Amino acid sequence: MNRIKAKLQEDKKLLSIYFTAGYPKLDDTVPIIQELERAGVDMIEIGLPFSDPLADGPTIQKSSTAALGNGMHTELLFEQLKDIRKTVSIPLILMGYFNPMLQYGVEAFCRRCFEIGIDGIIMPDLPLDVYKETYEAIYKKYNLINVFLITPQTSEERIRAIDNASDGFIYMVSSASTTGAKDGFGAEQQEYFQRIAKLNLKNPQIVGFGISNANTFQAATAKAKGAIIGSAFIKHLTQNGIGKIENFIKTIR
Amino acid sequence: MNRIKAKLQEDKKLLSIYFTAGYPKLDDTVPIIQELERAGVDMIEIGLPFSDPLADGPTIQKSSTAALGNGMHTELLFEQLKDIRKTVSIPLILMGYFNPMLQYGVEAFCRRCFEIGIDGIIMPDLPLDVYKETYEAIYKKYNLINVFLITPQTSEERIRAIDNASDGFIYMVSSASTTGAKDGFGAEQQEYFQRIAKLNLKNPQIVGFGISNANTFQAATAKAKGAIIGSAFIKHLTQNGIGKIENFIKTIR
Amino acid sequence: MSYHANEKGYYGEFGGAFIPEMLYPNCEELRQNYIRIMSEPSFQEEFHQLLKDYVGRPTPLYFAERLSEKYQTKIYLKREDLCHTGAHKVNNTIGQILMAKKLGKNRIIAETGAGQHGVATATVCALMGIECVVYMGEIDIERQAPNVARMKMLGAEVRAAKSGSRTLKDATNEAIRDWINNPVNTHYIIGSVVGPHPYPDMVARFQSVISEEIKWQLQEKEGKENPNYVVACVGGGSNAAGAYYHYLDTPEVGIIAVEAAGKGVNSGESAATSALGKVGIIHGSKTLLMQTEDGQITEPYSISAGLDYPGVGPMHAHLYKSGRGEFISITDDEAMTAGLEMSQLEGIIPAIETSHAFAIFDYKKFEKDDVIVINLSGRGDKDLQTYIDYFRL
Amino acid sequence: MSYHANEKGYYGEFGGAFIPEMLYPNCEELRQNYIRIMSEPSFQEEFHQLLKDYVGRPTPLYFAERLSEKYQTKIYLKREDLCHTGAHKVNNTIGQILMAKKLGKNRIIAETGAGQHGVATATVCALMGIECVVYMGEIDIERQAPNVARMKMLGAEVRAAKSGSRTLKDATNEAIRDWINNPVNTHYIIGSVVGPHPYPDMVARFQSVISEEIKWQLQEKEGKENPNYVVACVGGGSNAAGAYYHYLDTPEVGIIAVEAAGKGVNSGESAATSALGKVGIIHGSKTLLMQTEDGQITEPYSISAGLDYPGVGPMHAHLYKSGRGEFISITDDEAMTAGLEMSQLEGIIPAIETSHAFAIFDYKKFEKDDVIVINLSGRGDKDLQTYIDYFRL
Ligand SMILES: Cc1ncc(COP(=O)(O)O)c(C=O)c1O
Ligand SMILES: Cc1ncc(COP(=O)(O)O)c(C=O)c1O
Repeated sequence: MNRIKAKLQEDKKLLSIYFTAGYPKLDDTVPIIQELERAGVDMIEIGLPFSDPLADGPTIQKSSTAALGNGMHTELLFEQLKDIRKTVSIPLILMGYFNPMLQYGVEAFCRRCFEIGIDGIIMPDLPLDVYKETYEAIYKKYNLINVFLITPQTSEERIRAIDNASDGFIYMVSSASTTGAKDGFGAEQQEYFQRIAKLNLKNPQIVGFGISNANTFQAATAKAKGAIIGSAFIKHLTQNGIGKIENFIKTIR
Repeated sequence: MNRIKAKLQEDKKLLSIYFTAGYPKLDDTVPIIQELERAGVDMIEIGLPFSDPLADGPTIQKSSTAALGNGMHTELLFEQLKDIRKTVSIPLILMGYFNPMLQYGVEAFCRRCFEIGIDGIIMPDLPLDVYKETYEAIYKKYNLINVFLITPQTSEERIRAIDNASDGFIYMVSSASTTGAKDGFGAEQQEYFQRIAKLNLKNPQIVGFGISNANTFQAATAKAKGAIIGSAFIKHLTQNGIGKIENFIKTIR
Repeated sequence: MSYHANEKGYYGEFGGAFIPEMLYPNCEELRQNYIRIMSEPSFQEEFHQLLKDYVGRPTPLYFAERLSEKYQTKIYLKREDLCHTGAHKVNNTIGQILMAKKLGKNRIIAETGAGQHGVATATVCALMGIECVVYMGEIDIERQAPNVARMKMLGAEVRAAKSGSRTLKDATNEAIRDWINNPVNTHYIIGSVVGPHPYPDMVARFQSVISEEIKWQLQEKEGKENPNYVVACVGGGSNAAGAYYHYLDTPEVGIIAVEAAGKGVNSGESAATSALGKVGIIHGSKTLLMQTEDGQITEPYSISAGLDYPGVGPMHAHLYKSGRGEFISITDDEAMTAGLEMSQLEGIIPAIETSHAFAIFDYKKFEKDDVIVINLSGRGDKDLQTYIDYFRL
Repeated sequence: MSYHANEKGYYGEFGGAFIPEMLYPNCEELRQNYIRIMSEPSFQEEFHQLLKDYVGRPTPLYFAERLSEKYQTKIYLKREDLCHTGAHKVNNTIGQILMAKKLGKNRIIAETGAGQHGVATATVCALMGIECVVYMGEIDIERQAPNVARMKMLGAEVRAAKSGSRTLKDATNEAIRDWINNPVNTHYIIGSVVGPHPYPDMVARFQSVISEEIKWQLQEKEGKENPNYVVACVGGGSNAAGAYYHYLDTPEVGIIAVEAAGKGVNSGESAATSALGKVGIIHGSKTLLMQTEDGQITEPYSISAGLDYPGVGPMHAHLYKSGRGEFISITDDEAMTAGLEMSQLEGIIPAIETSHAFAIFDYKKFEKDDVIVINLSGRGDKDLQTYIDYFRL
């Protein structure tokens, strides 16, 4: 069974961490993953940096620019990760933008993921209909879960379509905003969390955007299965390097 | 008889000098006139400075600006000149632009000229038809000769009209140019001098513009009755002040 | 009684040709020919073809909804800012370059204040492949740098006038001197309804296309040819002359002329000719002008280079003296504020000259269904730096 | 076969909407409504009224006599430079602001490169009294200072994009981020035929007024609707899309697209997308774009801020791939020289973007009686400093 699906069956709120591959230093990718597993996180999103990350806020954008400046690129990331399964067993998800995947070749990209032991992919700018028409078969062939996003503005009809197309979890954007843009959740978000919970979707939801500490983690996971921390973790890395990852995780849970 | 008419009957080529009243120093007006008479010139044009002397070249323009800056104005000039006939007997002509005369009042202006003993007026921008219709009677009343200009572009028809309206001499502009703009006379001007001479006008002509030394004075007066020096004299004043006027005149004739 | 020029170029007591004899042949050649040439069908055809295809005429008559709402009256803007080169000036230069060609001239000179007329002249000279020299006051060269750049791009030579106040008046003196020195091959394209006859009348006729269009455009929009008021700023007065032209002898159309009060009419730094001027002669024309008691022409001041002129055209002197026109003076501050308001209410940044015309609403009240046409004589691109500095944007 | 967008926003293999889910509701709302709204009579009426009275349409189709003589062919210029604000961009912003109002939006964002689109957006926002934020690359803010000043005068807020190459691509990223953060009240007015469906098609439809006019204007002048060639510069491709629109499916009309080669196509400093680009995704659209092997988007270079974009609209990608369009790359130097030539031959200073289109005559020969329409997409006022520095005028 796909590691993500297995993890989702555990009876706990999941903590997922996003980081940008090749940041702060080019070779930090593998140590960060290892540290995160050791610190007890449940899932990791490895960001493949992109020159024009238009769904990301300034923190992640800067880390992407820095990672590219360090020399990160698709093939190199696959190289770095090729032995990752020798040391790490938690679910790994590749997150990025569609253009680098397209240039690599979607099938080749998926095959490499499979070979490495990647469990899922998040491509925010690969739309549902194109995925279904053209790429679903390939993802399935390589046992890769495709994770879709929903936002407070996503209609119920579309949420159901996304739920149908999903086979793992749904990435629930906490508020309509680029990552890291908001601080804390208001009444609007609470209403949104409840509204989604009531839909009884077949896929569990993991909340992302705006989770930065224990408070927001708890609020986000009151109804949802888990939450993803991105910008806050990147900021931690920027300030502390890879040495004190465990400290950061402990402040969350 | 008007002093200009008398002078024109003398059997010689006339040398007339233009200078700007109130330049180089405000009180230089009368001494310059006296010096010029002493040096043997035949006629003097006293320039009433104007803010916008559009028919003049840079030298005279600068002297006008300086004179105005020194404090020269119409009433003051009349004040300076009020006793001039006690010491000077050669013909005096007032030269200026029409607007200051208009503001003073044309009749009042002419009356003052008459009282002082001015013999003629040159207002380049008072056109023939306006003069005839409105101002001729006043000029006549105060025994003032009005001097008109002609240029190489003036048609024969118009030259004859100007000749008719004149009662003294015609100011013959050597070339179509603002004062001081050209240096020496070419074939074109010679042809023009001859053409005018052949017209047998009733008024003698005195050539102005571009006369700066003995050579040009002789060339200009080969056919004409006399010539006027303006810019060259102003330049002399600028360089030497009023001390060496006689030296300058000696270089001409 | 007519408010147009008579045959000798007089508007009432104003106008005429007070020029030195050196200019007589040139002016006379023009005077004898301008009406005949302008009425030749081939001239008319070429003129109107160029106005249409090159200048972009007819310019719109635009109903300014938000401005109208604010001032509770019906305000139309005549969009001369949309003319090629950005102001009404080109209507005249197109006309005059065709005139110059008919007269066989192969060199053009012009004066310019704001630079709009200089650009419009350089433009038509490029179009016709004719040599062009533009005189511009040294101060104006500094404050209207973009237009200096444009003239150079268009291949014209820009010569600095360094005498007097080093603004428009002095540039005009220099241009006249050039013409005196080059009487045969050169045509002087004067940029406003100033100068000796026949310039004021000729320029007014070329600009009259503005009111010609307003008439049929207003007919289309309001079902009548006549507005209650036509409003224009007056530097020399050419955009105003064009906007008033076909309404001059229609007394039911009110004529409002807006002058530059600079730092205040009585501040000593102003260009409000009607308020401060007396009858006199400037640049060959008898008109109202700002001068000392002694008849020396005063150095004017306005934040807007195009209104910074100590005289007005003789048509406007006559409109003022006869009472046919209502004259309003607007200060720098009032004009700048009106320009910003206009930008933010209608999305049109006016030339600072034009901004003066938008500042009349504190001085003149209109009825709710009065129809006001304001001549939007030019766009403000050339004035951006001045606006920016003024408002510290 | 048609060269227009199909229902899903594809031109051949290009187009679509590759957007993050956060943008889906906005784009979907637009997609579902744009054609319906645009065809409402009230929309059509207001749109065309504003194009006429506010923008100054129809813009002339001007026969460039001296240019035609020089290149021994018949050259017409479509005068988008005479549009209010100085370029074709306003055709689109007028359309989109009306669209935004119909969709009930009360805040507008836009990206801008040369600043023309920013100015055009700030303008229509002022006209409608709607809040406006314009994103502009930090570098472009420097090199297009006059347009920054104009936006401020018009009351818009200009926000500097400080990431990446700090030019148009990055300003677009910032605008998209803003839209993601403000999904309900904000409409994003994209300035070219780029971005996710329905933008390329919607913008092309708004700009199609250009070729609509060319057709009847050419009929008037040449007795036929179809020129032999339509020529336009391509940044994102909106002025080109407008100029080609009604000729896309008329194979006898040749389509020539001119791109910026910067310092040379192979110099590494270029924006010649067709020559250097590969299929990829940029700003939500599948198209040709300049990118590394790895799929990172390359930082483009052109002396002209409006062509300094690493992609082209999907329509143009399809025109290139299908061979329907002929693509020519022009260097900085060639464009600047052509701009100066144009200024001095015709008295029209073109935007540097447009100057690229005037530089094709070394690369493409025409017959003596070919009729060529070049889209004069904008005026060069914004580029004066660049021209002056380049030519040391
Ligand atoms: C836009 C604009 N309006 C008005 C004027 C003033 O000139 P006039 O009074 O001749 O229209 C100028 C002069 O340059 C100008 O550029
Ligand atoms: C005058 C002008 N032409 C062309 C362009 C390029 O844009 P597009 O290719 O969308 O017409 C711009 C962009 O700012 C522009 O200002």
